[in-house]
Amino acid sequence: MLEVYLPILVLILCAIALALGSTVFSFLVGQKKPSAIKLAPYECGMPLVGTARQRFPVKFYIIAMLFILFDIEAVFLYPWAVVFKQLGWFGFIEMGVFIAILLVGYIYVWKKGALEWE
Amino acid sequence: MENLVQTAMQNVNFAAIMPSLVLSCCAMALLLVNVFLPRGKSSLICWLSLGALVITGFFCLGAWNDPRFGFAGHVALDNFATFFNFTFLIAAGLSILMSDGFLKREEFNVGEYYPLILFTTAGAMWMASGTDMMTIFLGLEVLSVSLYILAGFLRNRVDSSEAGLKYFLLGAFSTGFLLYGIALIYGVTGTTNVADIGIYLSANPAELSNPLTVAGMLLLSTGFLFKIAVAPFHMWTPDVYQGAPTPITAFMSAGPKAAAFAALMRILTLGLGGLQDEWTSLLWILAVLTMTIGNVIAIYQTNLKRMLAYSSIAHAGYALVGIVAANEIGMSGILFYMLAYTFMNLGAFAVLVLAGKKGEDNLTLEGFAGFGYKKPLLAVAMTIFLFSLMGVPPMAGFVGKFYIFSGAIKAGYIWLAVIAMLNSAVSLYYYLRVMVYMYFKESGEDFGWVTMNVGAVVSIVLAIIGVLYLGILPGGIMEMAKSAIF
Amino acid sequence: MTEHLLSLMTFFPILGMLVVLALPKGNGNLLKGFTLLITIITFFISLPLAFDDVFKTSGAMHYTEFAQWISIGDYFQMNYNVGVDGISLWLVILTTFIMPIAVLSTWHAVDKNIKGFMALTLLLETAMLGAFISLDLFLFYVFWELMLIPMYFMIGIWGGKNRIYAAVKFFIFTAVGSLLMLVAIIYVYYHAIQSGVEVAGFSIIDFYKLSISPEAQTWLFLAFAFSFAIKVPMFPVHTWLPDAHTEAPTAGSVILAAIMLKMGTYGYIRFAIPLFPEATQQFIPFLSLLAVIGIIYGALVAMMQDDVKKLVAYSSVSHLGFVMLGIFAMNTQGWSGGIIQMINHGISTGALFLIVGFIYERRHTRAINEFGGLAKQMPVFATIFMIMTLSSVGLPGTNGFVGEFLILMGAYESELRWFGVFATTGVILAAVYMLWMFQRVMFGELSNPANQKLKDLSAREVALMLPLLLFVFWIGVYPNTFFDKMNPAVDQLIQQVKGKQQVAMVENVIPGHLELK
Amino acid sequence: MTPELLSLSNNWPLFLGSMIVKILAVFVVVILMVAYATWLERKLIGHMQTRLGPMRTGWHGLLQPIADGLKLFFKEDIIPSQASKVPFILAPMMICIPAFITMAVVPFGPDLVINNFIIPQQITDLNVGILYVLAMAGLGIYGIVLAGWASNNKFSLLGGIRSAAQMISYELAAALSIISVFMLSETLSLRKIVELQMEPLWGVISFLPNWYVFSQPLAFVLFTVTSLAEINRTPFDLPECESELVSGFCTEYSSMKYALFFMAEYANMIVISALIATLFLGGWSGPFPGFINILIKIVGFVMFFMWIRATYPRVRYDQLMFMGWKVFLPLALANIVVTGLVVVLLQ
Amino acid sequence: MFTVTVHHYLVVSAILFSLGTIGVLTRRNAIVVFMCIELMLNGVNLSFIALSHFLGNMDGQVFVFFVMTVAAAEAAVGLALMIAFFKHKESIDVEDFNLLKW
Repeated sequence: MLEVYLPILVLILCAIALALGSTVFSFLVGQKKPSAIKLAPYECGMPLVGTARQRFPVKFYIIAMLFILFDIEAVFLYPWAVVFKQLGWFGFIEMGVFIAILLVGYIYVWKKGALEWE
Repeated sequence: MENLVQTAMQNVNFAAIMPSLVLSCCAMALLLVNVFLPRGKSSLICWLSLGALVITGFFCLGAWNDPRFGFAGHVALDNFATFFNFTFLIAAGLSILMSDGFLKREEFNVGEYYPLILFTTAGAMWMASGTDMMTIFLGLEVLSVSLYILAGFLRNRVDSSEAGLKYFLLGAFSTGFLLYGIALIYGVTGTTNVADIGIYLSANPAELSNPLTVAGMLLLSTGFLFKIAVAPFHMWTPDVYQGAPTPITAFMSAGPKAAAFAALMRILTLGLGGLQDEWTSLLWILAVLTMTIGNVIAIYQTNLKRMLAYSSIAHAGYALVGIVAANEIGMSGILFYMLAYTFMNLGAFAVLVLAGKKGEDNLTLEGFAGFGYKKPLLAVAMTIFLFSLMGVPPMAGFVGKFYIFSGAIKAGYIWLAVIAMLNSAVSLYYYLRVMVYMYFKESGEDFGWVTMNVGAVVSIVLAIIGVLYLGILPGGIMEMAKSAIF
Repeated sequence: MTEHLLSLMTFFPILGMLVVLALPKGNGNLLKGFTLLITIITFFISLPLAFDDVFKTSGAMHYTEFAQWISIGDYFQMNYNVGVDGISLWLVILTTFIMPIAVLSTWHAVDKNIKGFMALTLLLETAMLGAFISLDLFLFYVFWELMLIPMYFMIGIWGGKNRIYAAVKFFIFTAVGSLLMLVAIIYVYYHAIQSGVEVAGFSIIDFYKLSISPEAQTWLFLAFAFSFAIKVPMFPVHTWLPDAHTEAPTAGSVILAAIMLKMGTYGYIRFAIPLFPEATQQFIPFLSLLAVIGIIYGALVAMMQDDVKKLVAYSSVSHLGFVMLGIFAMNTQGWSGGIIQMINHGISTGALFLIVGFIYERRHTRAINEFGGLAKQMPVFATIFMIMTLSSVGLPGTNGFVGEFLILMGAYESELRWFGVFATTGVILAAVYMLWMFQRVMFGELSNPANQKLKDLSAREVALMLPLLLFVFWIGVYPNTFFDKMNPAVDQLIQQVKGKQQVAMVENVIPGHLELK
Repeated sequence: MTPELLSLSNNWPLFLGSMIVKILAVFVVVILMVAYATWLERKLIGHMQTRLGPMRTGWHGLLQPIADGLKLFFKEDIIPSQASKVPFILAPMMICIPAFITMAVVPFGPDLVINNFIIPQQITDLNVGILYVLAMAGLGIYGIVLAGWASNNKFSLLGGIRSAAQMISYELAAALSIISVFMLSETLSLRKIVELQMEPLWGVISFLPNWYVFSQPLAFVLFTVTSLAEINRTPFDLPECESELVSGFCTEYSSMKYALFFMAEYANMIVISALIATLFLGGWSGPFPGFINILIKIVGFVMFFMWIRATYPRVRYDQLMFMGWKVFLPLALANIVVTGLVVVLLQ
Repeated sequence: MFTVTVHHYLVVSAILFSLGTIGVLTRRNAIVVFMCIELMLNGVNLSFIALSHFLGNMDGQVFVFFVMTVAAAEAAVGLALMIAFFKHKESIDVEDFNLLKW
């Protein structure tokens, strides 16, 4: 049962080996002449203005929330899609209701302007 | 697969979920109406949501004495559920009535507020009518999530935000326990259907001694006891009640509490009846603990909202006595008590709503001094509600206590009843103190800011009618409560 | 008419209350007058009871009314079940008789928030009448608790400077007792249901038939006795009384002393003793001891008081001690004496509180040393005060004598002989403190200039005292008017109690009670 | 005797052996394709813009990728002083690894039969294959956000967050758009989906394969475009747009770490191409033997993507979000409903 | 050869649940607390799925679906509340829940 995941495990190990290996190797062979200017964050050569650790627009947060919610709904659609043909009308109507409810939320979000990016 | 569809289709019975279905549809519709309305027109939503409650009420009425079952034993709209549904509807209705003026005063008249209350009510209905752990769990979550938002609704006020966050963290925490309990019981019995759990456990009594079953029962109860605010899971109650918007506090103290009671009663009696000895002895202790803590700490409160919060903890303790009695009288007593409590507590909070100022809707006792002379009518109303909370005849509270405690006494829990009585004696002190401030103390303060708005006044009047009716002629409702026991 | 007499009498005041609430709040005299009218009408409604001779012949309940109130299948059933017999008869009359006087006394005493006061008074009257006539324990409990609410506000709003403390103390003391009683009531009911006795709701007439196991009786009796003892008040739990009495407005103290205290003693006669005879027997020595302690302690403390009102208050503790002693004598003399003494106390102490009220209205002080030699200034007042003092002391020819004499007789005949002996000293002490107080207030130099220009009693005040005087002498001279109607009921109850006690003696095995968890 | 599916239980040495072989093959092929995709892109766009692109290293610059690789290896590995070290180093790997392991569920050829054991030409055949793909796609986002945050640079932070927002928005649309495919295939296993596409179209038209691009054209378009956005390719490459954000979340990166980002981007491009081919164009099925078919399809799509890059300007961020949420999402939902309706009606 | 039984899953889920509980009770940052709660929920999910597979009926897995959905909804609401709180207090340390005390 679980053995089908064994190859993936191995593959992951390979990928890690590749990523890690190349990083470490470049770190070893690459030259090192650090200087304060070189290590400063790059702002198009201008002197630094403030810090980057600051609050970013709440917009992104809202997008993230919407993603979580809608993605969860998508999760419901997958198993349904697989058995859809057997369910027939019944399944279709059930999912119709589901999507309708989803639409209520969608319209609400839309009208609230959560999807606007001035 | 085909026959699966067949059974599924046979099991669909929309009559069984009609009330909550109608309510949630109305709520969604209102949500949309709200976004299409121009800003500040939210009062319309308020009245519309009241209409939605009325419509739902009619559907509930149709279900009385006409039990419907459906969805493969996931839902049972029996009298038990219907009785509780009415309790929720009343709670929601009263709090919505007092909300309009409140939100206007707080200058935070946002329309989502009302649909959220409707969603909460729908969730409560699912809890009351759910006969499968899934339905009950979903109901609980619909209720909780909406309440988290409502508790923190006044987001421009720090106490409200803090209350919301606190309620959320602890609520989610307790949900974890609830789920783990369900999982364990599911593991033992192989089903999440309450009735089937009961059948399985009675079929193989060996499982009753299985530690997993007992652990599951404990964790499961924890989840609900948290919502009921039973000590030692009551820590959130005072803070959240104080911080939340007053109408929401009022609703919280009645609706969700009743819902949790409904679910707990169903699960314990139908599902885990085999473990009765265990849970009665557990709840015996918790009931005593709860009412004692609630009453004793309430004595030291100077903030009225907070005092009522602790008093609601104590009342949860009284109601638990009914479950401990585990007989018909006790159980139906809880139904009656919850209804009575809804009236008296929401009434009291409605008075607080009117008496509050913008931004500081939680009064202190001193702030209440002389209220009886400046606002006699409100004060009289408050007095009635307080006497009812004390359990003085001829008010609803007295009959409710009598009902529940007689159940306990009939089951032989004399000492529990005595302790409960002594507790209500303790409670006399802090209720009386409110009246002391209202009537026996003078103050220069003329409560000029108190403006009678229609909604709140109506809710107060309704509450008074309810309290007196349930107190003087409780026969009819008691009959209903009796016939509502499964 | 007559079959609904009791209901009419009981609920007439509350109807009046609704009207009062409708009246304009400004017009004080209108409010007072109307309330007075209501109470007087109530009194006249209750009069037919007094003149009905049926009480002479049978000790059963009369004027009974029965209506189903709450009935929840096999859960429980409460009925509106009322009636009077010779015992409650006179207490009812006393109530309806005292109320108008109390209202009359408020004419100058109460000046703020008159409307509220009047409404509460009427509510209170309904509650007290209801408690006296109800034969259904649940109904009784409802009225019993309902009494607290108006009295709480009376003390708290119109009381003296220490009123808040007094009011809360009064309420909590009484409520604590009654809550325990409620548990006992419910227990008795379910015991009745399970022992298969046919009961009409919480009807005590049916509960009399019950047979309850001794150990259960012990607890139940304690619950009842405790609750009533607080109300009486008996010795250890009397502390609320002086506060309440001293702080309450005159009318409040009058009602409290004259009627509400009788609830306790009445409760013993009607409920505690007949329901649990065996337990009573086992507690008589203890309770009689408390009664005697109450008598002497009350007297001694009264002697120490320098506040007239406090003195009267403590005298009630002493007097009620007598009543309790009479009741625990468990014989006809004791009981009749006890009941008549309740009425006496109602009249004389009520009157004394009124008198205190009079001088307080004039001088706004109650300190004994403030007065002296008032007799010269206000002779009428002096006369009435004298008579009331003597009646309270129990001088032969006044009502007090009859009651105390019968009580002591009953005590001597019962096994409480020695308690009787000690109680007798209480009579002497009573004479001492009352007369001493009277002498200090009335005789001697009219030294205090403030007393120089005191007015004598007005016509209203005299009119208010006359009926009381009438009864003082009526009971003192020809008490049979009362005994004739009282005795049948008393005899019947006593017989029943004794009978049950005998039964309990012979067959000491009794059907089991509810098992405790 | 009928051949049975090779599994760990019935012949573990062969299973393990074949597994190692398949993994190494796929891995090497992908790395090579990544390397030469860079070369291909430069040549292709070069010629589209009438330039030649790299010509010096080897014939037509065929050795250019290797030269680039070596150069990047020997570049100085700068870790900015303000950066939070560990996340800064982890981020590129976290982007790179998912990109490579997604290939695991893509079938690249017909089953082989070796002494009565069926060996599918696919690293592993999950019954929830597509969910695995989506999960891996989701993991990549963490790396980007982490990179943007760790390098402690305003541009990087903004770039990281932007790309995260963009990717989740389009991941949603992509996930919804392919559901209609599974409504037809009734399975989530990519292997079965390919087999289903080898039948005649709709069971009747014999000269055409039953590729889902025919029955689900809308889904095909939606998925192609959304996945284009999901892998941050032009015209949706705002996160690393040089002009506004000085190449966004990888501003502060240098040497091999920088290279890892690009490997990830190209690997993603290849994976997406492979997925589109598998879901809509019959996967490995086709006229040629073995894995030639799918290779052709993949390369075709890769070149298509490059063509788009050469042709289209970059969209504005608000347009981007608008398309994601207000165009693709509703279209996908509508597509599901319509598909469902049609399927039910045809039954 | 080593085979995984339902008990292993249950033990793991119990460990996850306990870790979550401990985290909730010990950590101070509201977001970390919430993540611990999510950990608890996932522990429960694990045991649900294991039991469902072991008992051979789907109820458990269906339940997990609902739990995930609910968890998502809670996450959305909870984080919103945290932001609202942060606006006032510039911190989401549970030590700063100090306004409402008795």
